[in-house]
Amino acid sequence: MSESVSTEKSLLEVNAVAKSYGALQVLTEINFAVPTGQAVGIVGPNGAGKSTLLSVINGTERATAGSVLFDGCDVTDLGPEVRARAGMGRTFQIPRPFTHLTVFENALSGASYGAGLYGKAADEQALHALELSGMLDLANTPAGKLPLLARKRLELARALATRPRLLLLDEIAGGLTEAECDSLVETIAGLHASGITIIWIEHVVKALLAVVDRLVCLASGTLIADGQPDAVMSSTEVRRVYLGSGI
Amino acid sequence: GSASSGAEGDSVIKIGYISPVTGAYAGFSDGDAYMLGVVREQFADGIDIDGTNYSVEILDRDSGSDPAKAGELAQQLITTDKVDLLLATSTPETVNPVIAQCEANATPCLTTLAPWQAVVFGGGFSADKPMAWSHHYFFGIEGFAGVEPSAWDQVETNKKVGVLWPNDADGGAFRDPATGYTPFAEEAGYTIVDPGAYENGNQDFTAIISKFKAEGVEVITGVPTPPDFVTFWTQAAQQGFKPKVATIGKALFFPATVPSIPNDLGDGLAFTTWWGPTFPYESSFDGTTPEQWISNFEASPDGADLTWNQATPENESLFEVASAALQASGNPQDKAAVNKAFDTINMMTLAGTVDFTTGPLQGVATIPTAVGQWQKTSAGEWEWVVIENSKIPNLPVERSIEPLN
Amino acid sequence: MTTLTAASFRVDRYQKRALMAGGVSAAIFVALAAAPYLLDPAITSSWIKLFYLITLATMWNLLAGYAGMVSVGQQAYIGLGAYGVFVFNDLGFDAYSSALIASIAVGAIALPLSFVAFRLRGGYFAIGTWVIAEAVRQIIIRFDELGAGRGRSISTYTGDPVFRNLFTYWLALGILALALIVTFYLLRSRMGIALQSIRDNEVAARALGINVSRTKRIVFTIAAMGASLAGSVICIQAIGVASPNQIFSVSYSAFMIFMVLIGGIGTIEGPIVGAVIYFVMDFYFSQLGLWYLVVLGLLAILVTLFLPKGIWGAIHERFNISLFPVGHRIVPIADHIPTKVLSNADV
Amino acid sequence: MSLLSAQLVSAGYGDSRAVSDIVLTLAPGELLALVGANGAGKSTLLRVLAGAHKPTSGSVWLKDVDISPLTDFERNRLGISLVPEGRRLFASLTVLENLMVGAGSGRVGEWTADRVVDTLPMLKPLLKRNASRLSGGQQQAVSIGRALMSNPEVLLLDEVSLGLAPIIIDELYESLAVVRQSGLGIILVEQDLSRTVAVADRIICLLEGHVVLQGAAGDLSHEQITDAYFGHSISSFSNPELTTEEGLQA
Amino acid sequence: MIFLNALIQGILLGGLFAMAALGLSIAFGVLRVVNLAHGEIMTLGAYLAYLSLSALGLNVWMSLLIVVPAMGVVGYWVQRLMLQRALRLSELSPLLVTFGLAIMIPNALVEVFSNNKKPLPTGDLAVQSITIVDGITVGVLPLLTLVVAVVLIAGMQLFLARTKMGRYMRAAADDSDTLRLMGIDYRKVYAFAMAIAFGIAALAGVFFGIRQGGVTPFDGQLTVLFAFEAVIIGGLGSLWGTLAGGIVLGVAHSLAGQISPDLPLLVGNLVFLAILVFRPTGIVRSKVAA
Ligand SMILES: Nc1ncnc2c1ncn2[C@@H]1O[C@H](COP(=O)(O)OP(=O)(O)OP(=O)(O)O)[C@@H](O)[C@H]1O
Ligand SMILES: Nc1ncnc2c1ncn2[C@@H]1O[C@H](COP(=O)(O)OP(=O)(O)OP(=O)(O)O)[C@@H](O)[C@H]1O
Ligand SMILES: [Mg+2]
Ligand SMILES: [Mg+2]
Repeated sequence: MSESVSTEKSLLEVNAVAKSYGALQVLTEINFAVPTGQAVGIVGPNGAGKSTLLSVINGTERATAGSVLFDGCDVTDLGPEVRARAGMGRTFQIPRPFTHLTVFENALSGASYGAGLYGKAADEQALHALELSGMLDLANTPAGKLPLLARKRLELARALATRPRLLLLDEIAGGLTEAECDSLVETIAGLHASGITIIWIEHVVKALLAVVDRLVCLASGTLIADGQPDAVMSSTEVRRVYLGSGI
Repeated sequence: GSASSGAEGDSVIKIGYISPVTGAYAGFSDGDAYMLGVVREQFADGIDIDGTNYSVEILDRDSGSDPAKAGELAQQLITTDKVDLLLATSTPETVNPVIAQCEANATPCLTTLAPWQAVVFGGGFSADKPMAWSHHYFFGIEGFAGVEPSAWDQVETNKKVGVLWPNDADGGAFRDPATGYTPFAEEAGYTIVDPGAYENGNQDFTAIISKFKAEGVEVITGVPTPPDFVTFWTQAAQQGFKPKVATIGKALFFPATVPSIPNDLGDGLAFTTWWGPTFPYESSFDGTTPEQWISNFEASPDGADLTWNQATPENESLFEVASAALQASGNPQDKAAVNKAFDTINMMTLAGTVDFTTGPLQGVATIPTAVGQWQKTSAGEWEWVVIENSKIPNLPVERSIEPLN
Repeated sequence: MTTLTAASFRVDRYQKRALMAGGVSAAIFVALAAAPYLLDPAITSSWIKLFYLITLATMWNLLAGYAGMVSVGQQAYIGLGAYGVFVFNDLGFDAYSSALIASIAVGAIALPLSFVAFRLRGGYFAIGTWVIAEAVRQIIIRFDELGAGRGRSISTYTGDPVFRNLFTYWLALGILALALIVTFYLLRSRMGIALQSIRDNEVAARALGINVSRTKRIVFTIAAMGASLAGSVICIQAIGVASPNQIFSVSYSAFMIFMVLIGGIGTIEGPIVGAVIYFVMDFYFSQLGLWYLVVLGLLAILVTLFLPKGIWGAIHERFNISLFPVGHRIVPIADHIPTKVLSNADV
Repeated sequence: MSLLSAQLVSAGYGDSRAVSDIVLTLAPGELLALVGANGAGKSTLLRVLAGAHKPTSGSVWLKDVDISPLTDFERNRLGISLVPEGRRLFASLTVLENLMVGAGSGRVGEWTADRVVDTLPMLKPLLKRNASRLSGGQQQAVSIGRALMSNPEVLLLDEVSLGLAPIIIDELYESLAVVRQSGLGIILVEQDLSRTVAVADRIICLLEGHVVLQGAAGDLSHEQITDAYFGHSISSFSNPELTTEEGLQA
Repeated sequence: MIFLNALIQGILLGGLFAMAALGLSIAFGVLRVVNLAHGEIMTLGAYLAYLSLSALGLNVWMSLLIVVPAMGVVGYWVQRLMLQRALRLSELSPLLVTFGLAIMIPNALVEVFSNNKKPLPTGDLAVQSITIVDGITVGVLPLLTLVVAVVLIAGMQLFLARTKMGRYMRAAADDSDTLRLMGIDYRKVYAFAMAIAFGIAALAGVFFGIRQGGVTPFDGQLTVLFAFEAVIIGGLGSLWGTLAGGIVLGVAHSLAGQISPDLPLLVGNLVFLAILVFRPTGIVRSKVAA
């Protein structure tokens, strides 16, 4: 599978990206490219810089050095809203719902702006996103009343509503029961099959492995492994810093 | 509203009275409860005009020291309550908006207790464009500038005068090169040192003090607000600035300011005054003299916790003048006639003579002023004495001014 | 549990109710516009204050309740609107057109000021806007033509008091109508969703493609223009500004906060209710002097603590009515889907 | 003697019920796992036990004392500590300060900041860092450490491994096993069934706020539990009295 | 020399601003309550001092022993009875509650004490000064104000950073519900913090009153904006920042006055805005809070 993918052009290119907060270096010289249509999983110890990398990709955080190319364009200096409209959808590890809006309106926000739709088309896109993430039954609930996991699902719904070409997921499977996790995996696999490029950070490795074509391991701000999921999983370094003996 | 005015409307005169009972300028009106009691008693039997007895209804309103509210109230009194005459008092903030509404709604209006320049020029009027429906009496800049230099003359100085003129209605009027204070002072041989307009609420007068020191200023005058003056005067003492004479308007109108200045620094401050116990005035209502007024006031329950001030009798005089004009009009419900009647007023009141026949401008009358000086008695009481009377010759002068030490 | 599909639902925007609200409002406005002919103009002219109070409350609510910008500096634009009347009046426009032109000028001033204000968030923003208002006042009083610290009056205005009051009345009413229409339309448009998203979480809003600063800037400018128009009305009604301190007074902001919170923040109806309450209280009780103010303060505290959603919020919660619906509701199309599937279906 | 018990506890939000008539007991040193689908009421139940959410009926007992009238902070001082869903760190405090605040109950015991850092070594380089500047997993670790700092007798852990790297989860469970030996009772909400079955003494399964299945971990099969998640086999466990009796004897 | 003098007077003025801002900084920076009634609390403190002067015959300094604790108690109960509830409702609620207080207090004061200034005499202290060199004299009272402000700020900073109670206060502002789960009744913590804020505000009010020779009911409205500016220039949550902010503001006023007397307030405001444009988090990055 990866052979067929590698011939395609890269949708996302991260070149020599570094990020630091004051003296604290969080990312050092990250280089990686994601071809269109690929599903990449990111694993790594806590605090490795995974979420930060996602933020740098979608523009929520500015890189201190390096550049980010999306669909061949340099987006390093563009804000997250521009990147969202260009086709990057993102979920936040710690959910950030619009608490006074209903679940539907949360999704509508993404559909109207990220996907740039108006009127009926926006409504339909938002409903579609709710269906995909299994939230239709909560559509009229104010997001502030949702419990934690429903908020995480709402993150997914909103990101999907922007009709992304590149979907950036940050720990969306944690806390799900097995059955729920299976259906989530099915959903993501479906999105992947429909051609959406996916970058997925997840500690529930099992879920990740069911979808991704490629696995990346980040530790202390650098890529320590990148490649076929099986290969990465069996790398001793990855086992040592991340997986432990358990799996 | 409309039903009641129809029934007995003919024999009732409605007078609106707007003053700042609350808010920043409430001090001007704190004796009004007593004053209105006295006035209502005077009007209890109504007034006879051309053989008809009219009962008098006084609608007193509180502007809250807020110009917007004052304007609103004036409009309400005119359009809803349909008053025959509006009175307003105390600072341009209350007076000007009331005049504006009266002018716009063609209703006669009588006002006092605001420098007349601030009222006339500040309200957009002039000699060419006089007030059509309003009459105002009070002293203006000449009330200060006409008497202060003769008080300064009583002390040997280098004739350099530092001024505290803030950027507000009063300060602006004082600073005006043509109609302001400077021409008077210069005529009397004094040089004005104006550091420039400062903002009310200024916390640091260092620059102004340095300028006064650098210029060798020996006389201070101005119209600062009470807190600003205390700040200035305290800082001046801290920074070693000691003028020989200080005549301060506005801030010292109120009897509470001087005793509050730290370390008895208020001792010897002088100020322009228009009323006090020894002033040779009497009420046209019943002949009450200032001295009687004060003792009545202090004995009444309404004046119990208060110290008398110069504003209350001034406010009272509005009703004396109004009553005289209504009588002179022949028909108190004919607004034009009432308005015209004011032009003929020349009378003695509790607050002195009001003379609209010889004012500086149409509709403006000035009242004379004197200069008083604060002193702390050996008993530790604060009191003030008259030290200059050139404009009110009948006023007894207690002594000449004592320089600040 | 049957799986739900998007196709079985449609989005209800309460079109019928919105249309009805529009119709009824239009009728009310026509009635109000005709009122001076039917009633004593003296009575109707006292409503001018009510109109500008509703305008102010509505605009502040748009700013704070929907866009999350809690400003205590709207008096900057009230004052500029009032002074704008002088400027354009002096240039030869009549007072009423000056009000409209001034609002455009104020919009042009508010836009660059937003760049300063938007550096700040939350409590910082509130204080920052207050300081901006102070600075604006301090700059205005440096102009002698504008009366410096003294204030000034309108040089040319309609001489006849009846007509002047009528024109001012219609101007105030027109501005009120405009403010309500703009707010209602804005909130029903897609920008309404954007605004509320920004209010609830800016970072997430940006990640969803919303141009946060542009959206906020638009609302900030509209609110400034609304305040400016209200300020012009205040100035025209008083035939001038008696004191710059008053027209730039922070108490305007205080009363806007009071009206909006008493009525119910984040609803269109709330500020109207709040403004009416404040107007009535002011009309009947302001002559009670200080006790009235003490009670006003107490009322503000009590309503905040015991009726936190305001009066309209409480009515809405209890009777579930909303006169100006701006929300979305998902309703099943096919009748075989049990309505119980959708919780809170009738929010 | 049971360490903690709940008697017919019901609770909800507004008009809606989240948990109904829950009966449960926790013995000293026991690890009780609470499982159920999203929205089953697990978090609500833990919050009721900790006193952070007011039940509509029922009572909660610590040893022989009815602690129902006590508030959350009073219960914490008696030794009940909750690691809340969603971490809830004090954002403007450093990691070390967060831990120190965790000791606010004033209970002394073996848990000190040093011991917590030994147990969760990833915290070591972070002690001086502001909690707002932590990654998700780091926050979770601090949240656990903070709860331990109060030297609890009952530890309530809500989705404790959420966001933690596998290696950390392993270490965490190892240390939980150690803590239990001192008689600490733990109620754990955990979605990873195989891990739950491996570590728990007993499992309680919630469905829409009701207990639908409970028993010793070893006695319950994977299928039984997953079925119970969705209510397929409610019938066989529908007698709460019976299961409660079993529970009490266990 | 004139410049140097202006600078020194500005720094002294800054001490006064900082003292006025300290209570606000605690309420605003630590507890996240935008206390619109801060100025009125100061005024109330000054009136209490006046009362102890006139009723008990104390001198101003002794009166502080009554005023500060008494206002502390007021703060404690205002927090427990009103702000506590408001804080749980929404971000705006405390703002409105304090706004209500800001309206009620001065008007009630007028009813009780009238508009007349009530004196707070300190003998000749208010006018004593030290001449450092010719042209530079330093008022004793401003100097004392600055010193007291610095001591208070240092003390509060240490208290917040080093003591258990200080930590709880900061934690309560972040997440009061969770603090309860740590066995701490945040309501008491919060109320205690507000008690400190009120006590210090009252102290500042007395100093302001002394400086102006007394107190009138609406004095607080003038000072509250300076206090807010000092807090924000300094940076939220940093008390040293508040001192720095006060001094920056004081120096801005003083130097602007050298150019023209109508500039101080305007320049102060512009400096405030400029600092926020270039450094929106304030000039001092807080060590205590983020
Ligand atoms: N605003 C910030 N200031 C300073 N340091 C930060 C900030 N945000 C994150 N960090 C630090 O950056 C590092 C990387 O954080 P990041 O959130 O990217 O980790 P992560 O790989 O997503 O971890 P996890 O799996 O726990 O979510 C962590 O050490 C964290 O403490
Ligand atoms: N703050 C709230 N307001 C209203 N309803 C709520 C709130 N929190 C939870 N609920 C509802 O209470 C029920 C139980 O929620 P709870 O969080 O206890 O479930 P849970 O089992 O912990 O689920 P999860 O696995 O999602 O954490 C759910 O139906 C949820 O929708
Ligand atoms: Mg992360
Ligand atoms: Mg939960």
